Amino acid sequence: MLGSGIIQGLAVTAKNLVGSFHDPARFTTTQYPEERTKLPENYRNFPFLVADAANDPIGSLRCVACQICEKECPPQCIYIEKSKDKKPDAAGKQQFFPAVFDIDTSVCMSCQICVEVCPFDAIKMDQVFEIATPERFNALLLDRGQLAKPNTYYQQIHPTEAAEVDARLAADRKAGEEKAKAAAAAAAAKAAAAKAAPAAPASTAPSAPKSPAVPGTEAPKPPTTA
Amino acid sequence: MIESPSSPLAPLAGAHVRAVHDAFHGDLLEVSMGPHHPSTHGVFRMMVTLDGETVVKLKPVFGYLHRNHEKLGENTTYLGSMPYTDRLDYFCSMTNNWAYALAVEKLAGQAVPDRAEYLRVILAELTRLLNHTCLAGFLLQDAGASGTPLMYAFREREKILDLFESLSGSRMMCNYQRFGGCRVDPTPAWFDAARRVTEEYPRFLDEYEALITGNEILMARTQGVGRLSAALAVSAGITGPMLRACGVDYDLRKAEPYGFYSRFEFRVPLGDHGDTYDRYMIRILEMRESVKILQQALRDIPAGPIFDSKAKIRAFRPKAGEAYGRIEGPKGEIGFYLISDGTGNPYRYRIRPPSFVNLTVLEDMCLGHTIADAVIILGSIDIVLGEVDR
Amino acid sequence: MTFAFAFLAVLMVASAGVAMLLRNLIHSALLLVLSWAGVAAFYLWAGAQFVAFAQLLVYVGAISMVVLFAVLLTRRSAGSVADVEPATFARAAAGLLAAGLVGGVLGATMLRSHFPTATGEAPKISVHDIGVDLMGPQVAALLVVGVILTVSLIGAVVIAATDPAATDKEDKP
Amino acid sequence: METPEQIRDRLLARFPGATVTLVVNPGASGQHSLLLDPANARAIAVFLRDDPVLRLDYCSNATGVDWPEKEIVETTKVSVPDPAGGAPKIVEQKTKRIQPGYLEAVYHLYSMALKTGPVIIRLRTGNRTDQVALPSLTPVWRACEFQEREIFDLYGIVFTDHPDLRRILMWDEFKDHPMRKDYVEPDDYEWEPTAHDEVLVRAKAHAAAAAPAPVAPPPAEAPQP
Amino acid sequence: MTAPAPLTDSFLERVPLLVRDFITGWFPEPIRWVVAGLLAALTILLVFATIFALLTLLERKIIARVQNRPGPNRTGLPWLPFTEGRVFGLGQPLADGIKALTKEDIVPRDADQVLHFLAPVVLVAFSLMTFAVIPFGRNLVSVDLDAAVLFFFAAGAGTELAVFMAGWSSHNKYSLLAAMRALAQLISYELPLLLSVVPVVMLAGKLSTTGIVAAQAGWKFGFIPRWFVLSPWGAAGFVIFFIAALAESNRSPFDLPEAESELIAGHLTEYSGFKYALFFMAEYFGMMALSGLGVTLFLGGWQAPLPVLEVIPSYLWFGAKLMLLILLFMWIRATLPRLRMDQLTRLAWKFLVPLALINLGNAAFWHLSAAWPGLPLQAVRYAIGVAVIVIPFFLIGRRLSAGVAPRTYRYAP
Repeated sequence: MLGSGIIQGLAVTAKNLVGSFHDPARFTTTQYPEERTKLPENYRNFPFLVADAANDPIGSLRCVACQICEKECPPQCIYIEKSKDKKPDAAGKQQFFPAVFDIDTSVCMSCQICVEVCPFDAIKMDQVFEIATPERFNALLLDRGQLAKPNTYYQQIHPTEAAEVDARLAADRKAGEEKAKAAAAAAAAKAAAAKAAPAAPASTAPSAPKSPAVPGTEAPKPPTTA
Repeated sequence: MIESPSSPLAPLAGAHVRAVHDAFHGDLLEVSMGPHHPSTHGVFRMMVTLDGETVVKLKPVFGYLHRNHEKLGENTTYLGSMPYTDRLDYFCSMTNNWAYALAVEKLAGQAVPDRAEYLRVILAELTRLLNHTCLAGFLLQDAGASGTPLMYAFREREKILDLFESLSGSRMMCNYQRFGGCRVDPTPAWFDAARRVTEEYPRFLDEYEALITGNEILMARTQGVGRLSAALAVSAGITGPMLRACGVDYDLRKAEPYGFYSRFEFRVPLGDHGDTYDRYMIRILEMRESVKILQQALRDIPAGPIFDSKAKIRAFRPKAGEAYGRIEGPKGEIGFYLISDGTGNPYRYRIRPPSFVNLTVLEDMCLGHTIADAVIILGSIDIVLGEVDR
Repeated sequence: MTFAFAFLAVLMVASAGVAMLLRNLIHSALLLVLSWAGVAAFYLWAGAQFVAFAQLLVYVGAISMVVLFAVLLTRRSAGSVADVEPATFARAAAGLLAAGLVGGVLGATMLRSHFPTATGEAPKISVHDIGVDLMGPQVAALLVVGVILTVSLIGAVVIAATDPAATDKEDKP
Repeated sequence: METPEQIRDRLLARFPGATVTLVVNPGASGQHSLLLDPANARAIAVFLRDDPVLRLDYCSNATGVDWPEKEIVETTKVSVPDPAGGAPKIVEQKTKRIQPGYLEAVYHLYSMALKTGPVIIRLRTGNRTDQVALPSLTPVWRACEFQEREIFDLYGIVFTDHPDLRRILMWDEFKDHPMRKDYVEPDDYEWEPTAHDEVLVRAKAHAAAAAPAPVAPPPAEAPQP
Repeated sequence: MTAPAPLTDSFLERVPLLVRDFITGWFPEPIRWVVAGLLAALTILLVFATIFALLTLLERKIIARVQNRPGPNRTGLPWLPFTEGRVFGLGQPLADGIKALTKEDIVPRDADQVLHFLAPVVLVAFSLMTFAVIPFGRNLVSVDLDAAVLFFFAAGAGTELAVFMAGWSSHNKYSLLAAMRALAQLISYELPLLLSVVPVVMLAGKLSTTGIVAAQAGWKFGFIPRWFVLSPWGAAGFVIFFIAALAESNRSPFDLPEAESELIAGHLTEYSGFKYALFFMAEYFGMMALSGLGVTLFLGGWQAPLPVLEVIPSYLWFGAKLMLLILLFMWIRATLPRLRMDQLTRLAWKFLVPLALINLGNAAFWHLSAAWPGLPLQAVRYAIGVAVIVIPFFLIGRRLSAGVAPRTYRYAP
């Protein structure tokens, strides 16, 4: 009869009114500053540079200024200036490092493509969202110092992902050392052979131990599992 | 059987338009609704000419949100455009990603593993659920309910967005699909959460329909309002729920099965009147079908890789050629037309947005109705300006 | 009590007079409504509650709306100031003449008839008595008024609801 | 569903005057298209829509594509007889050829009645400057109305007897066509904190153009209107 | 007045009279009745202004709770101890009031200054006058007029005038259009409102509200109160009265004039600052006055539902029933969408007015058949009463909602 639909609708709103007092499913508001919802582990906001040593973040940056992320970044908000000299990285190999590494967070849209294309796991996504600043230009331009954060912080915000990355880096480093040991052993054996046959022409110096396998830009990085 | 209409642009002035309208009478009221009007779903403007209350002429004006997305696509790499597709129809970022990935895979002949195909179907159907729920909420908001159905819609939408956030990292800007699969493999905990949401959804839909579908005031406001004939709909390229509300049986998931849709058993609801009430009801029934698809997909998703071994993330250069890929998005058929010249950037990157084409018949539907109806008819088309203006 | 009487009399006459002189048609219509409210207050002062509230309901509620709608619908120009013709000498003379004649007739009748001197307190009549009286001796007048009102209402509805197509025909040049 | 070749042959048979050529799509998608000549494009379109076999009643997508002048260097192998009577030598001759540019409108047609796949037709303009008119297909498929207005707006193809050919995305007073390859952006430069590459070049130009103010830190400079 | 039973004459019942006599005692004899009148006016203004403030908060809280969110709870009264400033949103009305006072009051340049200022004043004045005749308690009626109900509607008629003045004086095309729509709505719902009150006056035999409440005194079989709403014509009359009251105070399904999806804020577009708050307050006063009248006419005014409950003072009963009706207003606002203009007037003229006329006949039958002896005959009388109103309800209802029905849908083969 006329009006039964309206009465049915009123019943639904009444059920919700009463439900919102006792049924948690019908009361969805969290009072933000006091109560906070737990962020899911995959949550991503602005990127940050991973540094191996906590005490000297800028010195121990993993980034080798290869500028792949600068080229791939869709809104072009990363600006890198490669340093002239080199410094030893975690595996002891001489690598460049970024003299200037700026990210303009007013342009960055947190799409994490830089993380995906970085072959050195040097840049990861952060979980900060309370970063409002009064000043419109310079405060949003984060330089190397503000971006560098230690690996321990990375393990804290993305635990499983960090564990995977660390395991892979450790495995690479071990493989690198074994290759270096094997190369050193081979060099030693060759040197011994050269000594055994002094007349033989000096064999060409063994090629420098191949640097730890820099995963070619071609090989796809296995996708990170959540 | 769809007979071809005579020239579709037969003079629009029907009986409802008073015969004599010349400067002498001068009683026509020119109203500009938008772009700051509270009920135009974004920066959209309608130049409406009123004869008293009835709409006599209605010219949509848009382009306020135009940022030339397609030129951007030509200046960035294939991968670089993927996060921009989230910003097209910002309600359904997963289906936008899938449409773009499908087109590029068709362009490069790239294979996709089974698990990734299942994941894509699950995420697309979840997007369809949240889009149709929000549509019903906005339709009631235009009809004047003080936001109650909209709040229920957003309560349910939050549950689905939590799933997207825990999977892809961001609620609305997921940037999740890649050419040849997906980016992140969900954990078993994620699948349990997804199953819980899918089980609870029919209960929410029943309560939602009890509040809205039988409501006499809504039926009076929407039945017989904004009627669209099947012939005009097909000729005007209308797609999605709006087309099926006119009784035309054309759903890409059935008409041209892409992905793994042929493996799932679901039905396509059709309306008979093609008015605003049918467009609302078709979306409600489609949600129930989406829940069925989700249950089947979540039940038998296989293990295995989610990213094709030969696929490349960076330095992706498809051979020269062109391809047009399209999928059944929640708002209609969203298509991507790509021309590649062998370099890393696409030579031509074109999006066929559903709401942009569906707006073609806005004037035909609003003629003869009052201005209050024009607001509801616009709401029933379900437009999002990010996609209309590109 | 005389102060209240004087105040009401001045209120009624002044508002009606100013209503005539104003150029803004809407202002004069609203001042007319004020004078009707004055009449209602006058009834209250005289102790006739039922008539006062009926006057307030009918005049201030309904007839003021009719007057305002009439003012709005008849004028083409959107301006609120009515295009009143300038007051020429001939018009003023004609106006005064008419006022003089009407005043003379009224004055004569009032002087000749004699009113019984007010006997102190006005009779205490309850609404019930009015009802009984209306339904008793006055029922014929009540029914006639009822019929007239219904006929006029139906006539208005018929005129308003004629098929718009019909009016189109006359519009076509 | 007929292959593009069969459709072309039927069209040629049916419309003797028309030139319908097959444009092969080298990509993996295998979606070849038919190039129609603008003169009787509309007649062919009406036939495609009303033909009982094809019934292409739904025009899904109408796109504009800009092909600017291209310098094609063809290397042809020519055998040059050796003046000394020896064996003729194969010599590669490079001939430079300027292929004239043109604007193109691509239509993807589907059949909702028969649920059959895309038939793609292409219309090309004379050149990119004055002969930019093409017959509008809106009277055949109403779906092209907004999309052809967008092609006119962003590419500059003038569609003859389109019901309402106005700019749809850009504002009406806008002069140029932004999607053309040779479009030059207006110099509405705004100060950007991490200017690099071409933005850096524009930043330096503007810094130089601005009065040589005392070397104040750049952000103080008001962004140009 | 019959000899008051001991319960109904308890100290709490007589408190208002004692207070009044105590205060008027300070003044010399001749101006004592003026002070009594002023005292009544002052208390009504104070009481209903605070109720208005609390109602705005209550409405926002209820609509929020219906939508599963907490509603305003941030504004607080910092100087309150150990609540660290947040008192469940009770600070909200205070904050709104201060905001309304401090907001700039913009008047359009070529608006009609006099009328623009006068409109809210007239509106609030007339809607406050309607409170004069509502009996809040046994001894709590400010003016016991003989033609009280007529006075109520006479005062209510002023609101139309104010709406027109607001719409016209804003010199804005859309506010004039919206004012015309608001007037059409107010006028077309005045008729069902009056027609639903006529049966009550007919059966109570008098126009004075205290008389009507007295007519609903007493209990049948000891526990069924003789309220008019419990009789068939009374229930129908109450429903029609409530729907018309919704329309008169521009509330939910009929809030067309301020429909934000059409003409933005209707005739209030050009008002801001305190004048806008006045319009807002007048709408709430109108709602409270109509609910008060509804309680007086149909729900037995300040009568207690059971004899044993008479110990609770009568004005508390009136307050409870008033709050019940106001909650019903808010509940409907939280749920229902809005009617279109032509549907709204069609509902009034083609549905409510005929039903109200039929209800008039129904009440006449009820009155004449009051003397039927014996219980079965009374049951037959009740059944006839119900049938006389329900059958036309279905007939007219079906014709009104002819083209509108829930639909079934087919699926693609």
